[in-house]
Amino acid sequence: MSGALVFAWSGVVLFSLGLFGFIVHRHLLRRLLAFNIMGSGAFLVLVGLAQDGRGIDPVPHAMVITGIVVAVASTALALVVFRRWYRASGRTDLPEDT
Amino acid sequence: MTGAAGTVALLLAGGWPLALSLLWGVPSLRPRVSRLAPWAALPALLVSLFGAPGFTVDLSWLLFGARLGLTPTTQVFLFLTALIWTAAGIHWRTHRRDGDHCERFCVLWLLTLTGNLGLILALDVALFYTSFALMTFSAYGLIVHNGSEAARRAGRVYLVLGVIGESLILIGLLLAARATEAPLLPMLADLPDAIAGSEHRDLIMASLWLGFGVKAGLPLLHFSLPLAYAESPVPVAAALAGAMIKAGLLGWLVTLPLGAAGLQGWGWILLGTGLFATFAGALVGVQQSRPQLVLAYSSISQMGLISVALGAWMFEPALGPAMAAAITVYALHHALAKGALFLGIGVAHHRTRMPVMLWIGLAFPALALVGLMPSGLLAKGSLKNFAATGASLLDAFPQLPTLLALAAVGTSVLMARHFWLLRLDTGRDAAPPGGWHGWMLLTGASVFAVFLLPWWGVEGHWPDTVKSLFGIVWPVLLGVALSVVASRRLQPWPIPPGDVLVLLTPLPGLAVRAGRALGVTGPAARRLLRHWQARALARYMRADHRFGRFSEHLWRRDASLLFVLLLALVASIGALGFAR
Amino acid sequence: MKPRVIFAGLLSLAIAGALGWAVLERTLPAENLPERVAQAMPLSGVEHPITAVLLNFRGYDTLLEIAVLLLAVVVALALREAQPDRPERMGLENPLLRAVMAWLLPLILITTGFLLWAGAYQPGGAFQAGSVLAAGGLLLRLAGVTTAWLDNPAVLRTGLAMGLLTFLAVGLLVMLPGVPFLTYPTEYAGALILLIELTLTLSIGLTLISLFRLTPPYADDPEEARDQPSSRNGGMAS
Amino acid sequence: MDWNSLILFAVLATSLVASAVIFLLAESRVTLRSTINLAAAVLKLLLVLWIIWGVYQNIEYELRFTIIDGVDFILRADALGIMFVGLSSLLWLFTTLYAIGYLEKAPNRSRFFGFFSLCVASTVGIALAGNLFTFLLFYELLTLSTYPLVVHRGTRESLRAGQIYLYYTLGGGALLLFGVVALHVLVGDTEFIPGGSLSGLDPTLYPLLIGIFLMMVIGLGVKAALFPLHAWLPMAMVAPAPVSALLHAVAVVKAGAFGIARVVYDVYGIEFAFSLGLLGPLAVAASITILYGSLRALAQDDLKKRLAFSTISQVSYIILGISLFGPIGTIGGLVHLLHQGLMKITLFFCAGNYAETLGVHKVSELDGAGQRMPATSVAFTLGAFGMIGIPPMAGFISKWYLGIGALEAGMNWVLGVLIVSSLLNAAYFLPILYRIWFRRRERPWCEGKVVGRFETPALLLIPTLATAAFALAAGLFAGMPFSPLYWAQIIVSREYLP
Amino acid sequence: MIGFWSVPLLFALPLALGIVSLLAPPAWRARLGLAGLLPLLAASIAVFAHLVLDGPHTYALGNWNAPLGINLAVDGLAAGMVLLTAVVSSLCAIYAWVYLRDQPASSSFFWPLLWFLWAGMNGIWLAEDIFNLYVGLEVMGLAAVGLVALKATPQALAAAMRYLLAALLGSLAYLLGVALLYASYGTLSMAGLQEAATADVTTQVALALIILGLLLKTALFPLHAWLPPAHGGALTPVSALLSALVVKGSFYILLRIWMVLGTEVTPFATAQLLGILGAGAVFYGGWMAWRQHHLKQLVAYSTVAQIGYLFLFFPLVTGTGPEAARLAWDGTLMMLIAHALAKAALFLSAGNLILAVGSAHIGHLVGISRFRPMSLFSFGLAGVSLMGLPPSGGFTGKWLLLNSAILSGQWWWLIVLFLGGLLSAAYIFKVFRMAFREGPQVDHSVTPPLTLDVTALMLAASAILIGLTAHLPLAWLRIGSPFGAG
Repeated sequence: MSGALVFAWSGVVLFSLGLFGFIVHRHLLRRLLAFNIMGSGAFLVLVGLAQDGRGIDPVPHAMVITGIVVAVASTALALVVFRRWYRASGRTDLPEDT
Repeated sequence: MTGAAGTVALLLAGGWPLALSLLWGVPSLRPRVSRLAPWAALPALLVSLFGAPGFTVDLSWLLFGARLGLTPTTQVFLFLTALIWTAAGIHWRTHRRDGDHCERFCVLWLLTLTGNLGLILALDVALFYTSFALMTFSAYGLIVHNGSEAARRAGRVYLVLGVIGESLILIGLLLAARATEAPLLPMLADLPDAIAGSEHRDLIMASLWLGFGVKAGLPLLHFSLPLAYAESPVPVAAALAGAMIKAGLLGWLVTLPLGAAGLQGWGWILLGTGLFATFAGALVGVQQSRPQLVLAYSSISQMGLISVALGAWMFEPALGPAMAAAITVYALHHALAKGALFLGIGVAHHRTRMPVMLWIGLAFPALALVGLMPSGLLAKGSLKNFAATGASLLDAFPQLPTLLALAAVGTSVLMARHFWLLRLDTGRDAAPPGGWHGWMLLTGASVFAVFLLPWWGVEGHWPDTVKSLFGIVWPVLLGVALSVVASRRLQPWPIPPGDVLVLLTPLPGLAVRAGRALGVTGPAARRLLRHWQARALARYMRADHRFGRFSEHLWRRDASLLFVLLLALVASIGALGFAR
Repeated sequence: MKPRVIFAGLLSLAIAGALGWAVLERTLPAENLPERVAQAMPLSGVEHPITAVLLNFRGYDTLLEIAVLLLAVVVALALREAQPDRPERMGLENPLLRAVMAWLLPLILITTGFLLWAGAYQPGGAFQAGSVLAAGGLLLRLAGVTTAWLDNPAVLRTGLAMGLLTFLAVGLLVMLPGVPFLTYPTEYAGALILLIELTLTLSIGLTLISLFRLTPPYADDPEEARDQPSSRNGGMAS
Repeated sequence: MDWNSLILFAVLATSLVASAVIFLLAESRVTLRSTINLAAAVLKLLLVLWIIWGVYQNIEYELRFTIIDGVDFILRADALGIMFVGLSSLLWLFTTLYAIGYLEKAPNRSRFFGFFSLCVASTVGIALAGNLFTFLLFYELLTLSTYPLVVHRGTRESLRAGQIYLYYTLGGGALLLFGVVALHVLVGDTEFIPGGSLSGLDPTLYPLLIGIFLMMVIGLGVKAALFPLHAWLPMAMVAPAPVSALLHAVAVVKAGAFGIARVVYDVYGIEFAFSLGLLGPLAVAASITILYGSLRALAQDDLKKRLAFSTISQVSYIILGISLFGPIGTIGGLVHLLHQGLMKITLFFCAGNYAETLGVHKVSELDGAGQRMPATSVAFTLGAFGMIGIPPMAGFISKWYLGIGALEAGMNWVLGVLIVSSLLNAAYFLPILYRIWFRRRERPWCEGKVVGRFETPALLLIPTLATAAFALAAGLFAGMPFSPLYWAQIIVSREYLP
Repeated sequence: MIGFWSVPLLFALPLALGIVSLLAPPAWRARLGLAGLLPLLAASIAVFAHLVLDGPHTYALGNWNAPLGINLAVDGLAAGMVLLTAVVSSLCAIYAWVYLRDQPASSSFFWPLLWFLWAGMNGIWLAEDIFNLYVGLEVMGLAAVGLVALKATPQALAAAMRYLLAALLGSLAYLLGVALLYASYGTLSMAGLQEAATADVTTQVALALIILGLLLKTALFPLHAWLPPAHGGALTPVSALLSALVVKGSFYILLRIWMVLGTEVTPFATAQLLGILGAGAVFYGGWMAWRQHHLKQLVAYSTVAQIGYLFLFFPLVTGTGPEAARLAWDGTLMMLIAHALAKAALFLSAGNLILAVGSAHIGHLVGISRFRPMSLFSFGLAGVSLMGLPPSGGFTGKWLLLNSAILSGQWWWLIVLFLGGLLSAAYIFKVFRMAFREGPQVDHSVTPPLTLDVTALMLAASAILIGLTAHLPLAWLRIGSPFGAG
């Protein structure tokens, strides 16, 4: 294990943790947070694996930025929908999930 | 008779009644058609008198390709058929009553006639069979014309036997046709040789013998005859007993390989059944209580005699020419005489101003039948002719002449019984006197028609010795004597018409008897019968319903079986595919 | 509850294991993309490789990414129109915040500008700048400063759309000489990218602000909301 | 694309276009709809006659285009196909006439006639199909277009019948599909060629070929109502009389039988099929069906049900003929395809007439119907006699050829089957005739419909009499050129002497 | 040449239209939408014609070639999907134009969302870069979520939320796979990946993640739970779009990536597993569809089932002979196209029926065949294709798949195709049974505008026609495919 991959490793751990949370939790806000943790994990893997000692690779960085924007947009959209759902139904989780 | 005129004549002979029956379909023409209907057989009569054997008409468009024509034998049959139908038609016209279902009767009459004539004129198998079937099924309508319960029963029996007979004939014809050169266009003339050479010879002969036997009153297949003759209108009975019974005989004549070698076994069978029919017919006939029934059993008995002749022919092919002539002569003689007797019953029912003339007229055909008139003489003479040529037959069966003589005793007794019963019936009907024309025509013909035979080239054998004449006369005398004694001393057994039928269906028969014994009247017994029949039918229907439910459930529920089938198939195919 | 936790744990562990294995077994690529980037840098019009990748080499990705962002606002707009909110009651009556805002706002704007400009040479760029801008906007909102112009739909939407629109327009316009989409002419590349970044910054900022504003206010109690017959769609549901 | 292919297309299009136009017509446009229907039927009949004349002179008619690589859509008029087309278009005309009269003032007529025409179009397509793929195409189309006809009444019972009809036909269709695909994989596009195209295959494939044959015959046997795949047929009797007539006489059951003929003659080749030992079991299956159908018919009191079981029995005559190895048996089977159609449609028309005019559905209620409706009853009698096989009706011709063919093929037991079946046929038809003609009705008739000059509306009577006349003529004039028998002989001469 | 120019228009035009329609007042959005259809259709046709005439080509965006830049690949499959999208979306748009008149004003946001969706889909069809596919997937996914949520009822919101969560999870799994692939091969271009691909663990894990993510987005059984509420609960034209096209987006990516990596990298068992999942989808989806009482839910479950057919592609193409693989390719694409057309038609006609009777309950359709034959007819035509009965695209696809299955000796898929066909018949005819039952004698139903019926009918008819003329589209689709231009 090379030390350069530490980001990648933490990314793996974050992703798995996020996945665990995403499945276990029912509260939509928590699930969104878990999703964001997963996303961070994925981004870390993306960037971390690029550190292969051949110098900085700008492409993963650009990809991560794009990914972050997409994640932000998705999260925002999810929040909007969640709040609307909460307002309409008074629930914080999805009906069939209990 | 050649060319166009001959073609037209032959076509008219069979086609004229058919055309009339089609014209009947036009409502406005119906009265005219029913006026013409009695004369529908006239063209055929003329053809039979003036036509020449050997001339044929090919109708390639009809069925598989039909062929019409005459042979010496069929010419005689055509004559007797046409004559009887004409006479019966005349009789019917003069005795018709208002309120009859005249219209249906008329068209069925014409169709039956078409069939009867067609089967005689046909030279090919298809048209022969077609005509035969047409006759069989149309005649059903004539038999049940009265609409009474008894008539319907008679019709039912007739129809069931008819259908079975048709099927048997079809089997025989199919197998025989297969053996001919051209199985799709077989000619009747080819059949005997083909049958003799076929691997299924015995099967074919059995089917044809039994199949035509239904019409020809073969013992054990005969029971439709008495029922039908007794219940159908008089002219129909005359046609049935005179003409249609001969259609069965004609069927035997044209299909069976009579002259082929190696048919001794069949000869014995025919001889045996013929003799059995002769005596059984006479014995059962004298017990009957209605003239029609007596005549019917007489017919069975007489057909038994013809059957004996056929058997003799088969037994010894050398007898061929003599027997052929004998059978033809006997057929003509018996048909005309029987027709006359039946019409006579119709005439006798009516009041008349000339009872003496009536009785003299009535006596003619009866005397002819027992052999005391020229026609009877010729017929008996021809029949007993085998003594001259058929030595081997007599060697094998020396009692045959005696038995034939005894048969004549039976005939005499039957005739006596007939007159006895007829005497009781005479003038019972209050109806005004009907026409005698038809009856007189047949009566005359029954005596003198045999003289026409040389015209067709059929040479009968006159009894030429005193011994043979005596051989004809003594049974008659004995019969008359027996009758006189019997009428004083004996009570007839109540053998119901359709004797064997009752035995064949013992339960209903027993029920009727038991009912009678307990004083239950006929209708009540019949009701009981019908109840049982209905129960049986209902049970069958219930069983069918259950089975249907079961099977449909099995096959239908989500078509699950289909799927199973499919899966098995697909799996097997897959397995096969992999196996290779 | 229990089985799900076990399932989730097992799944997470499995994924973690598989990922770990994959990371361990990773072989170095034969393709050396950074080198290609470095070689193409002179033609990109900017000097920072990430910006070059983002806005030039892989500008198409960015274009779509902006579309995603805009999409989120569109949905939010649509939902608000279908489920109208009551007038906003947001804003803290906090004088301190207001006072600090007066100081902070210029700083935020300057930071925004710097991030935008820096993007060409060092880490930074439109999204970063836009985020900071949005943060400023949010603070203003929290301070209760009314931003009436943001409620004007036409203005708001134009602002939202401007970035993407400019991006698209530039991408299409450069095609005129007969080159593919988004092929900046080398000499104008820097300027065009800056133009795009500028508009993008504004749009991103606005987008984030509007997304914040378009969620139903916290005070909207679900019970009340369901009682009030505001939702026209409610009647349609069957 | 020359005239000869266009005319094939036109034959198909006459009913397709009619169907499309009728679908679009409003319910109330009765006259226009009837006119279109009849015009299309007449036009189609004329075109078919034209083609028949052409086929007689050995002119090639073919329409072909590619669907996917290696699979063509082929329409081709050969002697066998055009015979079936001729039957369908002739009976379409009569059935249309009949249906117009039958459904007078009934609801949903646009739908009915639309699907009716579609059904005929698919039948024609089946007949003209030049390869298995095209056949399959129209075969399934037939299933779809007949379903709405079966459930036309919309009652619970008819819907159930429709459902069962679907279970069977779709299942069968899927089996057929598998067989066709498997064959396609083995030998490529399987065009219908006289004498078949499979005999040259490697003997190791024979077990596979047998399996495929089995699948296809089961698939086709569903429509041909081969025992034990027949259960849908009696149930489908809930449909209106013209539908039953069409289903039974022309479209559905015949499509199955025709398909089996195609598979045996033009895909496998009769000699090859014989050498694979496939024909014997087929004959046995057909015989079982013949007897089973007759036995079941015996117990039915519902007139149409009795006729339905009779159909099950009679259609297997065709299959029996096909499975007899030898030209004469083949003629018997093929000619029965036409004959049974003519006779059975007559019987169903009559049943419809009784039901419509007198409200009589059961055999036991038919007493004396002959007096009230003589013309219909005459037609019924002719049809029934034909079914029994009494000469000179058409049925006799078939039976005669089947019998001789069976003997020729060395299957003498078939003769027994034929005879027993005839007896059974007589046993369930003659009592009906007896009731119609020789019994009297005690109560007055409760007449269902206002009738005109005749015993029943002219539109119901004329087609009935016409088909009855055809059934009679087909037997009586079997020896004439262009009679069914003549045409079957042409087919066989081309099939056996390629 | 026009085709070449048209390529960027395929995504630029809908994006621009989306923005413009966002800016336009609600009343104008529909009109603008209709006006925009024409150039977009023209561009799609131009691209397709260009492909047919000149063969496959790549389009280097920004003139930067892969792996540095992003390439767009125009081959038969991509162009075909573009055209299919254009046709289906146009008809759905025309339908929506009429349909949305009676909906609340907020539903005019349908238009910008539609354009974004269209742009996202076209982006996916054309993409040759796996990261670009991720972004495209997000555009399409979020637009789709927005469309589902458009109704703003609690049910719709819940469905949208569920859909969104599934989509996000799927995207992340996909992204992680992309990250691993990039780390191993240093390129994002599919062509580059195909050259370099080796069967090592990293690649396999990456592929597994990508497959998992895409399965979730494609709603393959047993990951399908989000689909029925989302598709069944949305506005009718939205349901049609989602079922016809959107689920195909992720399947398309899977197909592409499988052709790039799958056949070499994955073990035989994976392909079989995908096939088995597909079979499960066919059975489960069909069964559930048959049990539904809500018309649109029935159609939605039918989508679950039909997706299963598409997944038979993988076992049939992996480790089989070239001929079987080619047949499987043709068959799957035929299925895909036929399903797109037929399902859109089915949803639209179901919408018409619901409009007519005013209820989505199947039991309320009693007797409708008498009064609304047109709507029912479209439903039936589309159903024919779904059941795989001839003559229809569904049948042709089934035929090809059957051929392929037999040729490759994998006869067990026959059973899937067989039972699947019967199950679809069961649920289609369930509707028909109701419709044919005799109901009220008086017409109480509403007459839907003619446009609605006509668009549904056009889609259904094209689903039928495509089956009859299948060799042309298939030949075109094969241009530039791994199986050679046949």
